Amino acid sequence: MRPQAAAAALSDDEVLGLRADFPILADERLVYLDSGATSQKPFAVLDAERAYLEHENAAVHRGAHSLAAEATERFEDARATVAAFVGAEEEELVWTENATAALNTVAYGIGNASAGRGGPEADRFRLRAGDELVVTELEHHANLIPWQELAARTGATLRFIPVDDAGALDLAEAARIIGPATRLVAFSHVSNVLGGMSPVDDLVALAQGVGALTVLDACQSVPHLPVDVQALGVDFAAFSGHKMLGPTGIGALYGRRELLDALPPFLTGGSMITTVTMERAEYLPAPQRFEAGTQPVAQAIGLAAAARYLDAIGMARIAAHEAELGARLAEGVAAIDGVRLLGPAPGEPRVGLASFAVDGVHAHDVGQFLDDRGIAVRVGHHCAQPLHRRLGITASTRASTAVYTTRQEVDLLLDGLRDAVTFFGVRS
Amino acid sequence: MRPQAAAAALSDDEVLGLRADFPILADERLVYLDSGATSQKPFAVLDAERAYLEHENAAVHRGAHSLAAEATERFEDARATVAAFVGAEEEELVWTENATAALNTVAYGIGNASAGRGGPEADRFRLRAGDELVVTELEHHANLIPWQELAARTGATLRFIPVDDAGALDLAEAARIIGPATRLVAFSHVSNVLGGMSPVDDLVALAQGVGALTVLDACQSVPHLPVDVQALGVDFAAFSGHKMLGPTGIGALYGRRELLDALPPFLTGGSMITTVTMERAEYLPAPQRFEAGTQPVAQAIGLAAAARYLDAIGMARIAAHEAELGARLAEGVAAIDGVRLLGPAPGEPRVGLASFAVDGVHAHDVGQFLDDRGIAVRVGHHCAQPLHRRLGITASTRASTAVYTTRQEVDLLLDGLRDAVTFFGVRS
Amino acid sequence: MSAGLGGLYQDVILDLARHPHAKGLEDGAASSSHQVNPTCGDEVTLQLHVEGGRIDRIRWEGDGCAISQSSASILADLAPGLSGPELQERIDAFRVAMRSKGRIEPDEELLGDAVVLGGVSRYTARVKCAMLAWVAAEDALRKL
Amino acid sequence: MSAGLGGLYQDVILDLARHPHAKGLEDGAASSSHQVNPTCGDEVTLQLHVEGGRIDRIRWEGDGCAISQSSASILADLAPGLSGPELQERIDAFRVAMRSKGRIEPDEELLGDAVVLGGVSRYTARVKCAMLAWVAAEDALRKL
Ligand SMILES: Cc1ncc(COP(=O)(O)O)c(C=O)c1O
Ligand SMILES: Cc1ncc(COP(=O)(O)O)c(C=O)c1O
Repeated sequence: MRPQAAAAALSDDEVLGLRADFPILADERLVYLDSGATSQKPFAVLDAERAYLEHENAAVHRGAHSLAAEATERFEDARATVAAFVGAEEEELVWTENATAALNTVAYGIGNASAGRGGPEADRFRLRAGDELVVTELEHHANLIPWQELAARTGATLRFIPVDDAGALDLAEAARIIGPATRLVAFSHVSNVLGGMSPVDDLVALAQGVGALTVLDACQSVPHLPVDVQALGVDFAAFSGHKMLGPTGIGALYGRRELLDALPPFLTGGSMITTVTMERAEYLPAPQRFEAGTQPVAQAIGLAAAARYLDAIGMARIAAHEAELGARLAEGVAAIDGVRLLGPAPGEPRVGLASFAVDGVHAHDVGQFLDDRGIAVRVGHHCAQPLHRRLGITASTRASTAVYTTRQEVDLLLDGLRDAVTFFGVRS
Repeated sequence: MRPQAAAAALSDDEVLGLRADFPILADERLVYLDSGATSQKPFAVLDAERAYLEHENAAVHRGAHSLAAEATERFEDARATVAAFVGAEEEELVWTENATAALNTVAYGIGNASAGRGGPEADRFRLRAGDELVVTELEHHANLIPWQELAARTGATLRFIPVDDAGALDLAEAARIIGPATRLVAFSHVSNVLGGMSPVDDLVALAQGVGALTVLDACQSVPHLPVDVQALGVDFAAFSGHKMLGPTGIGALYGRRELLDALPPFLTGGSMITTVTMERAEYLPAPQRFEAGTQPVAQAIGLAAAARYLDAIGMARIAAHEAELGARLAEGVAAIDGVRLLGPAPGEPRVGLASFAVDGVHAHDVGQFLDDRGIAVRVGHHCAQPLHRRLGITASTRASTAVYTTRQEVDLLLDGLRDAVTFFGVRS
Repeated sequence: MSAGLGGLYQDVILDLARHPHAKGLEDGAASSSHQVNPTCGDEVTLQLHVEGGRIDRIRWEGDGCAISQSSASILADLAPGLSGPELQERIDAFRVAMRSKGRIEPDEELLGDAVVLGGVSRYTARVKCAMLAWVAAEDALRKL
Repeated sequence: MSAGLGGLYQDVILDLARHPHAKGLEDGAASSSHQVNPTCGDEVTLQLHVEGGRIDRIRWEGDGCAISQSSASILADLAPGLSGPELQERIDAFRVAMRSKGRIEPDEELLGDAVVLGGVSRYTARVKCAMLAWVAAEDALRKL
């Protein structure tokens, strides 16, 4: 996130007003603090999908009939809306099943180039023995394993930028690791465990300095911060619909246009080709070249509704609201005896997400105790085993917010956490 | 489809009753004959998805809180339901984005094995130079291009079983082509252009005779016929949700258990691993090993509702209904002067699908004329360019049915087609 | 036949589809382009023949619907005598009209007979058909 | 604390989580198994020590929640003196109870202290925790 004019956080009344848009939140016993895993959906999203299915459902990019033409238009409008939401051009946004599939699309595209596919344009992507891929030690498995597998298939080497005890990336190490052999640097915008922001500008500068591609895992930033992928200067970025008030079953890959048009296709099949013989196929330019088969059409329309819903509130204000909640969470957690806050210290920038470890009490037990009070948090390694190992733990408990989260919910979590410490700790 | 006790087709009243379940069909101006591309959805499906999102939405397989536990249970119930619908075990059914992704999963799994991934269990999948993959000339691009690309990456050779002028597979040629070098035979259960059934038993016998894997594209059979993948004896099968009254954004891969557990993973990321270090990952058994990242949960629940809806009517009765409509279509089309029916001749078995070419009139124009009357058909190559080329045309017009299609709709199509011939033909 | 369909398939279009102009490739083209409509597989190969710095004639080959066939013929009728930039201007104007969803009629001054294709712009799925030859001409111009 | 939570975290469980039995591996095991709970990354390594054809003792190492830790301790208390088939019978019975969603209480005759884990079966997400050591024991038995 770039510095920007400070936006006003949401008032309590505003948040209560918004909550009425989310049917699941009408259950007052539910204190949902697991939005980092998946968010709840407003009526605007549910209704957009349903209206499409009740009135316009048809195959897109495939039919001459008017229903199909309308469906295609709605589908492409959705693309334009979501692309604009992250500062991309329409042609730069590829629909995928989820963010994981988006990251795999880049990894397999490069793998296919390395296996000789894609003609001369794909040369820039070809990996050779001795080439290096760089990730960070705090990555979600989705931005780690695809690169491990790519390295294993191509003979490239995977290296990683370590984190310090607070989980911050070691930029001095990054500068040593990113060098002439580096072909790609993949990193998260916001850590899904720590809630801190990566130094995107520094990493992009280091990568560009050696001509390496950059891949941003924007899963935890796009739902919570204003994100402009072009301004960030990354080459690729991935995010998921279900974490940003949209449907499951859809995610997106952003790619700079010239790169997307040069990257070999990944999934192949219908609707991504020009001419097919029994021997070979020729492929459409991006984004279609990456969209094989019937796309998640209703989901794209739902996701566009989510983007419009967030836009109407304003991402800067949402970010301010969640920063406030994040600060409250971090301070509250850090103040409890016997509880270790992971990531940025209280007072340092973080999104509305905090993970913590309770001395001598397993995260599963903490989570269960909170669940008994209707407080939904996530426990485990949050798909970041190496980071947990680095921090000396196997699992943590994570509370994460969204636009609809209230201060009161954060306070309930903190109360619950204090009581959990007592409950599991008294007999020791 | 195996021979089975004849089931009664649906009466007109029954079909009219069913139509009330489909909100989009309330628009009486819509004669929807494009179900082969994508089907319409009943309230049962829309409501199941919505109820989940309004009351139970949470991350599955990831949370300890009760909402997540409920969501996980609903998600796995959906798997059991859909697996049973096609005669598979739960562990044999992998969710994918669509059928195209399901077919790519097998192709890339084999590709990864060939690139040395997957350990000794994956040996059986490794392709070497000289190995052959076999498809048919009538395949949808989704069951052709992934194998072209796999062959190109591994050095294997792609061969195909030709069709005759009526589009029937040449089994004598098949027996010549499928030989000791054959490692895999991929073919459609029902052609999406011709509407005829493939000789599954013969092809499976030929493949098994040489120890080759079989991959069935069941996209056009699962929605319309009783399908039992275990009884068919194929190794893998793919189908899509959106063609069987279910949501977009979901499809499924069936694989025999021992094969699925041995095939290397394809998409990698969260929720499909046991232990991950910065250097390497270990993978869960199937189906999870193929389900990286957040799954299309609401869509799985919607698809299960679709399977239950179809089951309640009975697939045998649906098949009988659609066979009747298919026969009516084929006879009607073949009887019009200047129109060429593709595929099986009238009287021969076909599902409720017929494609045709009008002499001297392009399919786009035929489709447009019909659309003007509210009749939605599909025009083009239907993602089967090689088959169209083989039949000497670039495009055709296709009418296709579903459980909710009426005889009267077929008659409206036939009337429209006769008038289109006159409209475009009079001035010649 | 409804008004809508008549608006799309004007007689000129049906006639041209049946009796195309300038169809068949010839030797000596200054530039050419092959374009495919991925939805239906329709293809067109279009040649620019140049004399004294201007388009002498367009020749084309292809197979397609009444809209794409008549559109190629109309373009071939329009092009002779134009300079490259003049032809590009017409292509741009035609594209604007086609993408306007019925809001902008093709300018008869500039586009001549192409006005009969005005109705196409209300049928978004058919815009690619009408544009196919024009996109080929644009691509061939670029290669000149 | 609600009744639900108390049903899950009986005092025995909390005590055993804090003061586990049979923890720490020893040389001379006849068989062992390492198991991971993929949701949380919890791991257990469990050894079977055998004497005269019967289980002499179980030893285990691992890190996990109160449910998985106490479950390992309870299993270790239960096993000594059992034959392989007898231990397998107990594992099967425990699995049936755990998967019963609260419908089947563990049989005290057969499973001893494991009855205190009966409440877990109503928490589907926690069944894996309770089963972890038992799955390891089953795997180790298979390898004997
Ligand atoms: C025979 C056949 N195979 C594969 C597909 C691809 O299915 P999907 O687009 O849902 O991936 C289709 C439908 O388009 C089909 O009809
Ligand atoms: C940082 C990060 N990256 C990647 C992912 C994967 O997203 P998805 O599961 O939607 O593919 C997640 C969410 O689980 C995440 O938080």
